[in-house]
Amino acid sequence: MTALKVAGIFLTAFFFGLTFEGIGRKITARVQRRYGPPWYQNFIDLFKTLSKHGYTHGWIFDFGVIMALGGIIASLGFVPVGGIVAFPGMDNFFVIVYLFTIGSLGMAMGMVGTGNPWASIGVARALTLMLGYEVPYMISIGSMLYFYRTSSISAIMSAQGGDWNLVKFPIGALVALISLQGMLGKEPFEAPMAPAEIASGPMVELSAKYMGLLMLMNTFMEFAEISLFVDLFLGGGTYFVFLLKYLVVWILVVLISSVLPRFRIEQAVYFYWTVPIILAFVQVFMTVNGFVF
Amino acid sequence: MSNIIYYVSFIILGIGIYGIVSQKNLFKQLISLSIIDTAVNIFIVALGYVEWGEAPIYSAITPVANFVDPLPQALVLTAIVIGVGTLALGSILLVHINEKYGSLDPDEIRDIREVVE
Amino acid sequence: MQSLLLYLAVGALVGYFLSMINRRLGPIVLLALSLYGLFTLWNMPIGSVEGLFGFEDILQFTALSKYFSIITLIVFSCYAFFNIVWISKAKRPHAFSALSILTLFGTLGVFLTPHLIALYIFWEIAVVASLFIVPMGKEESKKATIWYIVISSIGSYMFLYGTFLLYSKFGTFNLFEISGDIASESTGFKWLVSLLLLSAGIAKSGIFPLHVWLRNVHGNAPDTFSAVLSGQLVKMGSYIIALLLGTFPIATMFSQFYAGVNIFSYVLIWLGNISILIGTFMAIKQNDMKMLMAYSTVANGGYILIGLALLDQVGFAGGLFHVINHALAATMIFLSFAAVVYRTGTTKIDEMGGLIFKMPVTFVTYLVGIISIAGIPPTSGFVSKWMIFQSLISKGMFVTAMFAFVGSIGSFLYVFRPLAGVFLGQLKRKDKDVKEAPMIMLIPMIILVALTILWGVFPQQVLVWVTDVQRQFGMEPFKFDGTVLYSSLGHWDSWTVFVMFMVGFIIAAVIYILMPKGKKIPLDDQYTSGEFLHNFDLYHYATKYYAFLEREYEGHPSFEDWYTSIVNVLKAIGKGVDYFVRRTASAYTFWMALVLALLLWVRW
Amino acid sequence: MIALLIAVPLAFAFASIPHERLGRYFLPFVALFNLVCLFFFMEPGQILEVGRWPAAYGIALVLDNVSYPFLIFVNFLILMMALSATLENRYGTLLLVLTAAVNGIILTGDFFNSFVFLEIISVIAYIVAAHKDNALGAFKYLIFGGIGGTMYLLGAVSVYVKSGTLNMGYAAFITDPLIVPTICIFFLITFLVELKVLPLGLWAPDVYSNGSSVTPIALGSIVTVSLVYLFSRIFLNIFDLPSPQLVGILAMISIILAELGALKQKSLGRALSFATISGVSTVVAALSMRESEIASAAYFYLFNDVVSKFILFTLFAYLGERGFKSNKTAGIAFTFASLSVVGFPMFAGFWAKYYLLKALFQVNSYALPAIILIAAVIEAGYLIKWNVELWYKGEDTPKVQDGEQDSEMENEDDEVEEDFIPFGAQVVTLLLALTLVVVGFMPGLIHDQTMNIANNVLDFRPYLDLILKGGM
Repeated sequence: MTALKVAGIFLTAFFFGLTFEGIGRKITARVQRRYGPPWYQNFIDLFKTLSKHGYTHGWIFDFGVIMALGGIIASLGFVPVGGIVAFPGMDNFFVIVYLFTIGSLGMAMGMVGTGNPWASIGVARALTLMLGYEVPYMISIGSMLYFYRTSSISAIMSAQGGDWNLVKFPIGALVALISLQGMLGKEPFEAPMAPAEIASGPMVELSAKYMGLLMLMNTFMEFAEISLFVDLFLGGGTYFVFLLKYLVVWILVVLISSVLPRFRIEQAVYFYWTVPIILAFVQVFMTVNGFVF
Repeated sequence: MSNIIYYVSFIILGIGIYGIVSQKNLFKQLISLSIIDTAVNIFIVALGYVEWGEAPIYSAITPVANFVDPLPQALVLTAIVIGVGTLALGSILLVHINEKYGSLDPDEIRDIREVVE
Repeated sequence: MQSLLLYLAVGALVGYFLSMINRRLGPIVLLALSLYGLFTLWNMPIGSVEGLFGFEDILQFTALSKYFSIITLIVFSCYAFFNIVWISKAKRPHAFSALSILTLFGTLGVFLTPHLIALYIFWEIAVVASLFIVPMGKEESKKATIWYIVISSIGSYMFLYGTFLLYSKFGTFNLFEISGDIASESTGFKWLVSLLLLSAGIAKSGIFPLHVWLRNVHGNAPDTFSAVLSGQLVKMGSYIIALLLGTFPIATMFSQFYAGVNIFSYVLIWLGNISILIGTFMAIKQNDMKMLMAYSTVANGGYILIGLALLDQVGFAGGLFHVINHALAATMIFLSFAAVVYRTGTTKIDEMGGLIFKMPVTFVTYLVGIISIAGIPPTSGFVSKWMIFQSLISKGMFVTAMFAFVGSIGSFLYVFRPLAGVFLGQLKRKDKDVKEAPMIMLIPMIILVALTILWGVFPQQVLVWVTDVQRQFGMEPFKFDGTVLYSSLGHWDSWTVFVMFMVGFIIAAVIYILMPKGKKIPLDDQYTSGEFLHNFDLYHYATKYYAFLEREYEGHPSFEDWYTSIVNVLKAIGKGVDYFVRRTASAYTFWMALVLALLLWVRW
Repeated sequence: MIALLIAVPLAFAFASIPHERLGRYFLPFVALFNLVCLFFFMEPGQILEVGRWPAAYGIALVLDNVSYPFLIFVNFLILMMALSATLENRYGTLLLVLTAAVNGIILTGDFFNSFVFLEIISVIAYIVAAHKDNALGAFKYLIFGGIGGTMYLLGAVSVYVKSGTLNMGYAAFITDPLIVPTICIFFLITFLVELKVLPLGLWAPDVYSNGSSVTPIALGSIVTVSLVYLFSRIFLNIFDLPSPQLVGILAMISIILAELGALKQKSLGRALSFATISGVSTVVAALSMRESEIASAAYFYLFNDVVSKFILFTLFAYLGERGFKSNKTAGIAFTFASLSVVGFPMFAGFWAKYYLLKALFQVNSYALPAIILIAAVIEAGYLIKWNVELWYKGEDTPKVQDGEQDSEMENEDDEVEEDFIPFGAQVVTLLLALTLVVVGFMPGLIHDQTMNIANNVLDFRPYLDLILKGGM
């Protein structure tokens, strides 16, 4: 049963993740007054890249790519997708957050293993940005864990009932949303990739199959991160309700990213450590003292 | 009246201390030390003095006499010897210092030493 | 225990003379003794009491002793094993081996006795023995030695003062006998004694005001000895902290402050917070890989202190668990560094690069080590971090949690720096002929890797030790069932996580294998933005890796400088004294004498 | 019989005058003779009335439970020095006289007699201080010491004037208690000068750091021990220490200032001199508490300090700052001694500090332990620095920096060639280092003795009974 659920989560992430990404590209294009690719463009991209012969820079490069995808897949299995909860009770928030980092570490390792300094710079920036967004994010989520006396995602999801945490913890939700923007690497927190600035950063040496695998990883990662947000703040819901909520959040993220410019990396960190952290502590103060709506 | 000798010794002591404190020249310091010695010796002898006392020598003339205390005098004799020894030793040291640095002024000596170091 | 300590004491001499015959014999003696010790202490029942040198009942084998001795002996076995080859590069092999054995003797003694004076003696033996190993390192290690001895002395003498304070009150040096009565003393006394005793631990484990020695000492000590310093000697400090916090009834001694945490623990937790902050951010900016890990030790010392000071079911267990994690990880990392230095001869990150293809096993050791330091599953590092986080969140201590998060995420940054700079990237031309470290060096590293992963997936064995300690201190033991770990905020299963990890990895691997194979190209076949490059040594991004972040806190205060300036002030006073000494017997001295005489005259 | 301890050295001193070189060969045998006498033919509880004058009128030499161990220790030190030091012509004679004077000052039970011995010691000390062309330092000592001697004379005479006797026991017994503190202040100033408590001990660093193998040992070890004995005799046994708190505070300031002075020093000799000041100040501070346990610990501390400094100064005299590369044995002795000074376990120094702290805490004295430990931190800092520097000297110094340094290094190398440690000094330092280790494992050896001294020194009655032969 667990295996089936896990498979279900993977398939959902695969199909809807890629679909929504395609929709996102379309929306961005439209905001920028372009026509944009079709919604299934990402499927085409993925299969095309996967089917080509690429170039590899040695075993650490290969290993890094596999580790990146494997780590993300592993953590995705723990994320509840609407009604589908593969490991009830065991979907501990910290386990998921730290499992994610395996994927990130794998990617970072593989990309730096190419020996291209652009990749190194990109990874350094990505890690620095992580130092920015993770802290307020974890604090604001932490206040929810404290309130519900559980760190299981599914338990929090079901404990919300009709009242979304978005309403109960508005400031926390805002902080999480800002952090989400950074996690997804969307503008204004796009410095780690920055195609025009550091030649796409970590991806600079990727070709064919490797590019495809990392695209897949990126999709899964986005899916898991937004799912977490939906589960924690929007009450999850049944499968299709969940996807609807997911789509709304995704479109919001895409819209924000499509109109904003890019922060320099230190500006981003500075920003995260001032506004969202203060907001997160406001939320914590409210939660600890019982001001939960 | 008999106390006057104490005052004298203290004044000499004061002169000695003043000498050590104020004089830069090492030899003058040594002399000041000697002065202090002398002052103390005078003081000690004075302590043993008895009003209208006589020399503490037993003889047929003085079977029962008003003797001064003989012990301080003996002590002072010893102290004087030691004082002289110290003075002599100090002078020799000063000769050595003068040979080495060519001066007995501590400031000049210090300058020379610092150059050496 | 008695016989073990005796063997070690004798072993130090034997090791010295045997290494005169062949320098490799010294480490072998140490290895044999460590393995023997591991075997004896592993099988020794908790609660054994023995005498030593005619002192009755001076050695007591508690659960805490067992836990820390096992950590120590594991670290020392690996260190000794590694040294069998490495010793050929040691400057004074005989003294090095003998002092290593003596260090083990001292630290084991510390763990085995509750008698505070005996503990102090063993403590100082360990300090002195390690003290004379440190200057066998790099050029600057001579200066580092001074840092080491001064900071260590500050800690241990404060400990001694506290010990005697206790003695003057209770008339005994046995810690366990004192612990019952101390709660009824005055508040000031309790504060004073607790802080004095703990300061030895604080100095040794590199907690904030006394953390400055770690960078110098770990960074400059002989390469393998840094592993012992960071993996083991620092844990002596954690032992003192755990012992005192566990033995003293801290909870009833001090008033509650916040969320069931008493004020004293709170002070300690704040020291831990600051250590994490300093350790993390200073580690991020180091270019010397050993110094980087030294600051990491500061940060991890902070974690351990926070965990222990929480003094609850989950947090205390987390702190204890973190001790073994960090011990193993730091040993692994420093041993892998030692292997790198053995081959390349430098510790500067930006003087190396691309060693992964030359030294793959060393790289894997380092990788697993940093995964454990960063607290990523499936290594054992995650288990303890999870426990500490759970405890912090469940108590609602969000400020501390913030520091813990910063330290945790910051650790990704700093551990990645040597990874990228030393092992990944372009291979330097001068390192073209570098070979993998010798087999003997690799074996202990592989053992440590295996242990870290084993205890990450199956943490039961360590948890049994940890919960034994908790039971002995009368705490509610941490709850676990097989590989499932429980806290008040829910549970997780390390085995499931591992299985999922493997599943994900297999899926990825299958996709990878199914798809067309890539063509292998050399590292200098690169996207170079259209430039033609002659020197790929320069095409390696390692200098000022986090320049953009470092810039943000460039003007930070440096405690090293502050302490140096304090010493300078002291020296200035000393210079004043010396000024008077160098004058002739003249005015001031005599006025001084006269004033003195006057003071004496009026009889105070 | 007791008088032999004084008479024999003096006799040999005179005998050696015509033959300059003989003195230094006499010295070890005389010291050995004294030791043998002490061990086999004498025991505590003897008194000798010089010239058969009854004690209260004449000079009495007293060998009691306090002076006996001190005599053994001092003669042992003299023997060691005789074996280890390089004695030039006439120095043998001088040191023979010193032996006589030191034995005399420990034995005598008469104030004026002790003054005479003190002055003899001082005069010899000035000469010894001038060793190695150090006349300036010696002159400074002479001025300080001269004043100190005068003060002692004033004190002794005051005692006589007020009590009518110079006998230590009897004078203390009958002197008006109101006037005693005033008299004691005269003595105290002498002791502060001679024991180098800092504002008055400013002469010491210049004298001790002259690099001689005789000066610091004769003055810092032998003379210091005998004066500590006299200090305890006068202030612990027969009189009360005037304003003990003030003395204690003064000594504590002295400890800290001396350590800071040592911290600053760039030359080992001066650093060691300051360390000596600090060590003796600790003893004075502890003795000023007038408590038997503390006094016992203070004597233990003195033992450790004197023996360790003996080693350190001797090795400094022979090796300078040239490092132990060519002489590992010396290095080990040096390291052991410095570890013992700092008070690391396994050495005598640890037990000295242990007993001292324990005794101090028992009487609820908290300031001095703190001072001692702070001093130990500073001491650890600079002594370990010197150890590390000397052990690793010339190992990884950069080869060529500039011409000047180069030539300096060459000079050093040349000196190493000439410079060796005499066999006697090697054996002695190693032996003493081993003593420190043995005492470190068996502190009872010394502690029983010091306990015995301390118990006796704080009890005036037995001394009075002994010196007056059971009462008037």
